[in-house]
Amino acid sequence: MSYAEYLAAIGPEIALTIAALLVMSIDALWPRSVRAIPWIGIAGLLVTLAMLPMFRAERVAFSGLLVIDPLAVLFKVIALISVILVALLSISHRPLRGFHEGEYHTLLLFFAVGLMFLVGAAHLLMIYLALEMVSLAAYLLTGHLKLDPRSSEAALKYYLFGALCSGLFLYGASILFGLTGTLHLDGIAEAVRASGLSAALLAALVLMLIGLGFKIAMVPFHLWAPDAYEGAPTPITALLSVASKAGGFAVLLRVLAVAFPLEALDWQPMLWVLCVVTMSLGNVIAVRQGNIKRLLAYSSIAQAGYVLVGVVLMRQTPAGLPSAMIYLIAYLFMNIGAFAVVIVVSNALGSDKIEDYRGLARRAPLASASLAVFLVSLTGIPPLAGFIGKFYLFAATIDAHAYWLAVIMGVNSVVAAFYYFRVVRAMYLDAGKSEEPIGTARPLQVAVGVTLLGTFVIGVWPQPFLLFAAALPLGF
Amino acid sequence: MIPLAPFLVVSAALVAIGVFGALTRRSALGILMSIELIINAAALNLVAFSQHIRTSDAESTAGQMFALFAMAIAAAAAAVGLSIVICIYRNSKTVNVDKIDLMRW
Amino acid sequence: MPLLTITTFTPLVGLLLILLFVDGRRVNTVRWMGVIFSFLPLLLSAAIVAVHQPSNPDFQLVERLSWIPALGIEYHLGVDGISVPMVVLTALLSFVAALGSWNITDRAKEYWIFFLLLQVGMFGTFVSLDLFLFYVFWEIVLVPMYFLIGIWGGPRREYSAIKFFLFTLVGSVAMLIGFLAIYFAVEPHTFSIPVLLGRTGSLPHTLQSVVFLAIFLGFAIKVPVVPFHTWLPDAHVEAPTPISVILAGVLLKMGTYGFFRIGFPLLPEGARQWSFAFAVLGVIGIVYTAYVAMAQRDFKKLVAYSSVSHMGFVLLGMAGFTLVGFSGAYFMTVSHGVLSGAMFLCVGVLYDRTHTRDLDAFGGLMARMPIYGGMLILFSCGALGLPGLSGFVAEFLSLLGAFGRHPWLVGISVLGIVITAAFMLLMMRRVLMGPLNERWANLSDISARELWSLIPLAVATIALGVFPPLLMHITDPTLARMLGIIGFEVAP
Amino acid sequence: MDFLPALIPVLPLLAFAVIITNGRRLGWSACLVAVGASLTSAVLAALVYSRVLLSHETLAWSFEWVRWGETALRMGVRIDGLGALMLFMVTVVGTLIEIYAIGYMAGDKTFSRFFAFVSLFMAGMLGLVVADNLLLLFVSWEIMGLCSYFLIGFYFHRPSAAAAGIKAFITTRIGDVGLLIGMILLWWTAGTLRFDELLLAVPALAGLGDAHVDLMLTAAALLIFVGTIGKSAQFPLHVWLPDAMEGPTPVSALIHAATMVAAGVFLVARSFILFAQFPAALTVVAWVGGFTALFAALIALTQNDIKRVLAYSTLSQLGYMVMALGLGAYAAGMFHLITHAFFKALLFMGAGAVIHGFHHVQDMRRMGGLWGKMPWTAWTFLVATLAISGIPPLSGFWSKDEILLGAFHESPVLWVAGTFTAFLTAFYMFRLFFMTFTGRQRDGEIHAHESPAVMILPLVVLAVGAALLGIPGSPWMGLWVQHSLDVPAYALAHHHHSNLVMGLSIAVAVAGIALAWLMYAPRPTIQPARVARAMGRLYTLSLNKFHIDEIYAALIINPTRALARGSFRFDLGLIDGAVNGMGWLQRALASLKGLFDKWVVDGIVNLLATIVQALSAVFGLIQTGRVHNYLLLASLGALVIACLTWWNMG
Repeated sequence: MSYAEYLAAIGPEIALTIAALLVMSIDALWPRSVRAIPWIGIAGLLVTLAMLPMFRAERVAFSGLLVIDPLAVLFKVIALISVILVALLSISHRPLRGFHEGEYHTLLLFFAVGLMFLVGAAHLLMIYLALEMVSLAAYLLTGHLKLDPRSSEAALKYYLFGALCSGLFLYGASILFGLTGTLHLDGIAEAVRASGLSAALLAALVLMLIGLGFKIAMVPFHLWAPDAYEGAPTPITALLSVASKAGGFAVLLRVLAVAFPLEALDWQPMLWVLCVVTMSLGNVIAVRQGNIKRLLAYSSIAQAGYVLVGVVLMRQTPAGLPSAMIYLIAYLFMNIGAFAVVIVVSNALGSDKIEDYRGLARRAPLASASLAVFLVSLTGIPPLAGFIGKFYLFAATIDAHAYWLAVIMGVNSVVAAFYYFRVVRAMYLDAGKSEEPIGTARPLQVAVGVTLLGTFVIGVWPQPFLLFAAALPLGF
Repeated sequence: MIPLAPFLVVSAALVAIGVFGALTRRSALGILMSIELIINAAALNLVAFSQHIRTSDAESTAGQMFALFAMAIAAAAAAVGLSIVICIYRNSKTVNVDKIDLMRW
Repeated sequence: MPLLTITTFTPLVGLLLILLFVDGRRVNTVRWMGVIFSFLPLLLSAAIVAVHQPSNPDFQLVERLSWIPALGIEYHLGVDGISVPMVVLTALLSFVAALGSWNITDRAKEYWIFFLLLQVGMFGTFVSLDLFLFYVFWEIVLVPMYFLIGIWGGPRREYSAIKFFLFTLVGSVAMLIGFLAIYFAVEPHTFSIPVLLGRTGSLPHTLQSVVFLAIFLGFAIKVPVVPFHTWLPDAHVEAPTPISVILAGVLLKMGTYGFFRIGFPLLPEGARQWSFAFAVLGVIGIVYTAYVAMAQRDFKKLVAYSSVSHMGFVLLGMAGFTLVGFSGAYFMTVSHGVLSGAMFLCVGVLYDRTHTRDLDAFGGLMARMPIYGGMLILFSCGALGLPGLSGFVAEFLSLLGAFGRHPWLVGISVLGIVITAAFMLLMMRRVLMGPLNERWANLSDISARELWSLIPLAVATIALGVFPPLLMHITDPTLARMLGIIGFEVAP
Repeated sequence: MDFLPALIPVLPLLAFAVIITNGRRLGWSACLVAVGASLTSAVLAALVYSRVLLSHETLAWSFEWVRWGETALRMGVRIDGLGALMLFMVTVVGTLIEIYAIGYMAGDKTFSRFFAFVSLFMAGMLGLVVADNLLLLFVSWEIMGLCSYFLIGFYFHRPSAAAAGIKAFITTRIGDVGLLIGMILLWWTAGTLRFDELLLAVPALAGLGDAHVDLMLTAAALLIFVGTIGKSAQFPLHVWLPDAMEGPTPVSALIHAATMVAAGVFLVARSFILFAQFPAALTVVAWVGGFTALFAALIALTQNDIKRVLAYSTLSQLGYMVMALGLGAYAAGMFHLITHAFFKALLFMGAGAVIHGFHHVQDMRRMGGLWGKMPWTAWTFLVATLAISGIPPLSGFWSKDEILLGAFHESPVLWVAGTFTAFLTAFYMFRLFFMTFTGRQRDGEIHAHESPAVMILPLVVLAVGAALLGIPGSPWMGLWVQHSLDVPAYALAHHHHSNLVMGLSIAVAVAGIALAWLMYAPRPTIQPARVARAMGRLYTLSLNKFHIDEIYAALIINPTRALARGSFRFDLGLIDGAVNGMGWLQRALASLKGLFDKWVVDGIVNLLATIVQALSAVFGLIQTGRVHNYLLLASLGALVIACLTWWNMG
């Protein structure tokens, strides 16, 4: 593998690593220039994002360890955009200001690098490696606010749960290696097709599913999410709910679509059950949440359930995979936007209780309007991004004649409307205690602006995004 | 050459102990140790398989390589885990996992 | 000249202007812009009527632009016999409601933004010819309505706002599933209604009846049909007057328009199989809600229940599968829009002066407010189906059309007419007749502004009542063609 | 010039529009507009019916109202013999009553509104008469119903008037709804609603001999008759007419004596082709008419309010007309309708003059000896009373005799009932006459005075009419009126004259008058009080109108209100739900640690919301905050998944 090929394969990753190291060294050498660090990080991310189109050519790198294909590129784009937005959010998040920002942004960049490797990994070792890299960075970021007991408690729970799951994932991978004799996903697929169904194979799949289920916070491996999301600093909550979840989905898709062919082991009924349970449990529990971050945590669990619908129907309808992709893209903008406004409010009021959101419409018209737009889009009302995602998912279910799934999804979206509108009601319909307006920091305005723009554009003109998502050949 | 079965049995036992330990130990450090056990069990498994099963020559050493990586990552994970436990101790003066339930419902 | 796009999006232009350039505190400018941008669509709808030739039944003023080729979705607008009157009704009632919301001053800017957004959704629904576009506009109406009821409503406004929202959401989810089922059932997958018109008739009957059921749920909640009607009284009682005029006058019509545009033409066999259930629900709607209306203490709830009862006639008329029946059902849609809109305005006029809606609190107002009394009597007579006004023509034609297929149900539904007459007269007596309640000794009669918002509606009711071909010559060619597709019952 | 008849109803309509829009400006002169309009239409009508009656031709003019594909609805006017006669009666009586009303209503501050509604009523009635199809007839029918509602409830500040108005409108509405269904049934079976087309279609359909079609047509006929029962206040829907006396007297004279109540009879006459084909329908009509006549006469015996007596007498006379039609004596029925309109209008206006002079007291027991004080009223009243009692040569005798003749040949039972009713009619009319005009004035301090000339003039004209109108229909002029009705071939041939019937009816009338003289003359030989005690229960029964109102209240009105309240509670309870309704569910679920928040819980609709809340609370509990539970649940979950998939795979 000549250096040219290295560069061709992981050019963007390398650039981002350099940026990360740069940020780390600046923080170490010029402590005074701490204000500039975040912007350098963002610049690095933007450069990497810009490089991505040049590195789109399909190829297998490092003898099968990494693969560059439309799925990987799409997820890299999602990962980078979400990390950029999170970095923007972190700049003006008050508790984070002046609290080891250097380490924070370095970890963030390494998190992004790990994610880029994760989505491209086609080899069990690479998957485990990238999974760990991402998780470790995430644990540290969640516990970043050392002095706040909630943040460290969140980190602990997240760590313990995550470590156990990745341990089991490793054990599953080892069994799989034992069964198939290879670590390459496609190699595994042939071996599995040849050997057919066996208890060990099922055990391996379930164990690996634990690891991946943890990543995308799928029920029953979601228990860490509400506490972690509530405890972690809000930008990191956004990061966990979007970026790491997207990474988890990328790996899940690759493992299920490549390594476990349906004819050998029909994982669809199992995933069907998990998807329905995730969706329903997430929505139902969210109904009575008093804290907006916990509410958004459960809502993001439910959204994972919706994306799973696309994954479940992946094999039965050509619309399956693209619908999952478009939903993830829409979800990215809606969710991070919502968290951005949560930061604006917590910066001003210092609380995440929904009661404190009362009368927000009069105090911060722009912020509350955009939160309302994000929540309405999460409910799936046109002409916003959420609707396009949900519509395409419904199309997939109907095309795959999974009518029951459509009905369940319908009921779920109605229950979801119930709690999304409790927040909207608090903001618009209830009277607030005080009237003095709330300002928003410049980077936050940018973040909210970008996400708002994303939500409207995908909603009104989804064509480019659909083409982008539909470019994924099923078999990849 | 020791046949494959004993290795698998030992590895399965180790995993069982690890999971049991994780579920019952009250102290966070105890859980950390049991998770280490699970990872090592998996590494053992990998090494055993890499020795006994027929693999293409390209991947003959894949198992050992994976085991090595697993150990490295286990170390990293342990470091991160310990730092988080220290934070918890500094904030809430306890590592007893059942007492750390500030956030619930 | 894309007339339809301009009509649909004029309110959006107004909305953006208000949003960006007008400061919330200058209530007067906001109000004036709101009224002006509600008046423009009225002129445009007049232009549409002028351009539209009633004789040729197929779609006119068609605008077609590919929007999401990946899913075969187009931005496809067009009008025909049954959408032109709806556009005119929407424009008229929006303008009247705009006049009616003149004295809403707190958070006026937000009010007008939501009000104009509502209009965009309503116009869009009546002119779109693509199922996806129809669904998008259908849902756009939901959110502004939630805020309009929620923020400016009565005491229990939050509850009725979220109830309205969830009810309609359940309906629209079912409808979405129905649309997608149609989309995938037809071979070259398409959402465009003109293409589907010819083709879906031949789909297997079982599929048609199941899909019709899903779509029926969506529209039935909006119409509303009896078991799904409980959101209406709450929404009406709590909504501010101009909004309940729009709610009763236009939003209910979106449900019935859905049946005319999508329900019956696209799924003829499905509709035929469910026709008896349809008629039974209609009759229950007429008789049951008439009885409930009779027991009402609250003036607005009485009018709300009476409008559910009138919508029962639409169902009955359509279930007859005759041209007379369809023509009568459509006539009722328009006539009810005018009448219920006017009735709610009357309730509003009284509420603005007395701040109570309890019928027993009034009495002998005829002496103090003769002009208002006259107007209320005129509209109540229209509502109870007095010949010479539009209500009678609609009821008579609907019953006539439905008689062929469901004679006994028509017989029972007639009981509803008697009960409607009873509670309307009791209402009139409680409000206008009897000794003058001294609390209202110094009530002022109806103001010029309120009167001028009622007069167009009065003229419309009388004109439609005396000379129904005014509306029928527009709708009947289209209904005849639609029934040609469905294969209609032998009309006498 | 054949669209002339169409103008007749339009003129009063225009008058209505003019008066209602600028009532204040017109003030008193509103009556001139109204009377002017009705006079011009009377003249127009005269032109029309003179041409029709003399040259036996039928004027018709129609335009296309609504068209669907090939079926079209044509609207227009058609004047035949029947129409001409009705036109004559309505215009003459209507105009006279309007003139009378100028005097009667003078000084009332809502003067213009009264004339507005009277003009609208005239438009409705004339529209009914000239209509060439059932639909236009139904439209005018309902407009008249509305005017009767407004005019009965004219003194709206009186709660009793408002209640009477509603009672009238709803009872007639029940009838109208029957007519509506009849029309629809007719449209679906005969395919048309136009009278000329019905004349051809119905016999053809009846000729087919198809049992189903016959059943349908008989049902249509009976349903149309239900409309007549409602409007012409036949039993059982007669309850509203006596209460309609709450309205001002000119209203009672015009609407509840002469024209509107006769509209029901006119409707049966107009669609007589339908009834004649089916004897079953005819017998029903006859018996309902006969029974109402007798029933109303019995009640009239004991009433003490002067207008109530006249109201029941109208009921009875209408019963006569309906019976006549039912017996096939089509011409006799219509002739009686015309004559009755004249003398009943006169009776009401006479009573009005009495009430007007007696300062709005209507109780006969306080009157007496008004002959001296109100000579003109008394004389005209006497002529009308003689006419209604059937004393020759006045008009009442000839028309009633024709009916009894028909009854004599068709069904003896009805003939006996008819004759007995004639006796009762004579008795209670003269009881009224003697109590009001002869003897001493029982209530001393009210000093009555004669009515102004503008009220007396109409009385005199009508008195002349009541006296002489009988002649054209009598054998002396060869039954000119009956023949001019171009009696349709299918109606029964005119019976040859029978002296027995005529003699008996005169004898009965004289006996009635004698009995009344004995009981109520200035020096009564038979004390009415003793007779009342002797009759005992019968007397009290008749006095409170056989308790029909109470029966209806118990059987129909209260249950409807209860049903309304019940369905509202049902609507709230089951579908929408009041809080208490959900009490037991709340207690059951409340045990799960404080589940419900401030949402109003109601009904099935919100039961779902409650369940979601409950589930949310339950599942929320699994988030205990302790890592151990999480890890435990996670591994249990993994185990469950593995087993399930294995079981599913296996």
